[in-house]
Amino acid sequence: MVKILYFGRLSDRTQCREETIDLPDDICTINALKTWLGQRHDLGDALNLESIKTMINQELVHGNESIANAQEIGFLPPVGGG
Amino acid sequence: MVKILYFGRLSDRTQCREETIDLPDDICTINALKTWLGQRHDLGDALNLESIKTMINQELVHGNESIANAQEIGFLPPVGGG
Amino acid sequence: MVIISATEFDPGAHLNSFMDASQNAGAIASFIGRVRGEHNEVESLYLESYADVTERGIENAESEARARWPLIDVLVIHRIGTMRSGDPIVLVATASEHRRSAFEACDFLMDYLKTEAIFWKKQTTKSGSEWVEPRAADYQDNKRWS
Amino acid sequence: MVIISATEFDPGAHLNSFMDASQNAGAIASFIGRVRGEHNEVESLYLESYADVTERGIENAESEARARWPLIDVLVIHRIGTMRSGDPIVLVATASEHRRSAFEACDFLMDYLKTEAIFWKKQTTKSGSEWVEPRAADYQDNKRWS
Repeated sequence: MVKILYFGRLSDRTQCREETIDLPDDICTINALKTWLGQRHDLGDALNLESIKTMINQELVHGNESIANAQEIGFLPPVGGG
Repeated sequence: MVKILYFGRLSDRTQCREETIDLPDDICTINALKTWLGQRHDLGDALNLESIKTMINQELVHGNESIANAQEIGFLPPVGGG
Repeated sequence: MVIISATEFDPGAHLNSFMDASQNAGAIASFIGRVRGEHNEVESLYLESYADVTERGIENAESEARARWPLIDVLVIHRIGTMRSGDPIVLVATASEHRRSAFEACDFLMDYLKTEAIFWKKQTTKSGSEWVEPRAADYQDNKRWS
Repeated sequence: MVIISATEFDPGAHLNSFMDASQNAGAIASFIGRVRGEHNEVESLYLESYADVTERGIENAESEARARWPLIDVLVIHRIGTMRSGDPIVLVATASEHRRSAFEACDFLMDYLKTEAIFWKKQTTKSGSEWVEPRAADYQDNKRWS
């Protein structure tokens, strides 16, 4: 089971801010996960945009990392507060 | 009658912050006044230092101005607040 | 100290407490950002954070500010949730012995908050809602420190 | 607005009132200067002004700030009289639509107050009293604007 978090405008597309999923066995990297979630929520390439950052267990990752040890995966659009 | 104001460290020297004086008739310019007040309060050249600014009727003056129309003359050492 | 607050906060009261806690600081700079009227078009602003990740990020920025400037204390309060026109969004206060350090560190932290802090901002006007991302000017400001 | 105050003032309360009065300002920068402990050596600080002349000078600086930056409002409160360690000496607050203007104008006004405003400052420590004039660093800061 892995918790997936969608922030900012991504949650408008997925219609949810988080979901906990039992992933199929063959979804074991970030890229595979993005494709799988893209189909599940009809997101087009929304998760694949360069501006979307990915965090595994609250740490930023850059390439096509393994998600074998992921309890929490977050997808983060460009940020900005203040 | 003219009101003379001594600010900051000048008032330590004169032992007063202000005084209202009936000046002798021959004291009619800033330089003459400085010399006269210097003697009156035993100020040495304290009023003649370049760092001391002079205001006549609350306006800054630079040279050896006439004090004919002066109601108030202030002597201001270097300023600084905050 | 970093506070992420889901409820409205009182900037003046927090600033006074901050001053009381750092009596040796002669210089306190602060910045308050709040929901603008934009000619009364903005009806509400919603801010979302990523829990501890957001807080840790701001704490790191605070550490960086403390490494760059001789600071006595730092306070960052940032709202999340729904805010209305006039509500405070952020307060940054920096206490130092000297004013230049206090000003620069405050400015630096605001640049971090505007461009790198992990918040998402949704603005609701009469014509609908949209997520707002940093302006080019914000990124430009932030580059001053690198 | 410029206030020369002979009695202690509450910076947080004044800042909150200032914010209430300029609802359209998204950005409020402020600076508070107060009597430092200097390792508890300063027993008191005495500030003297030249009545209206001091106030007019600060009002002119406020006008100059408003001419240079798009400001919505400006508040300067400056103490005179005798103060003790921890007492606020000065509060400068600037309200603008954008943060860079607010910061710069606040910084500019503090430079004016430190080097050009008509105040004289006498510091009393265990070893006696002395009049304090601006530090070289203050004059240097002030030159940034000319």
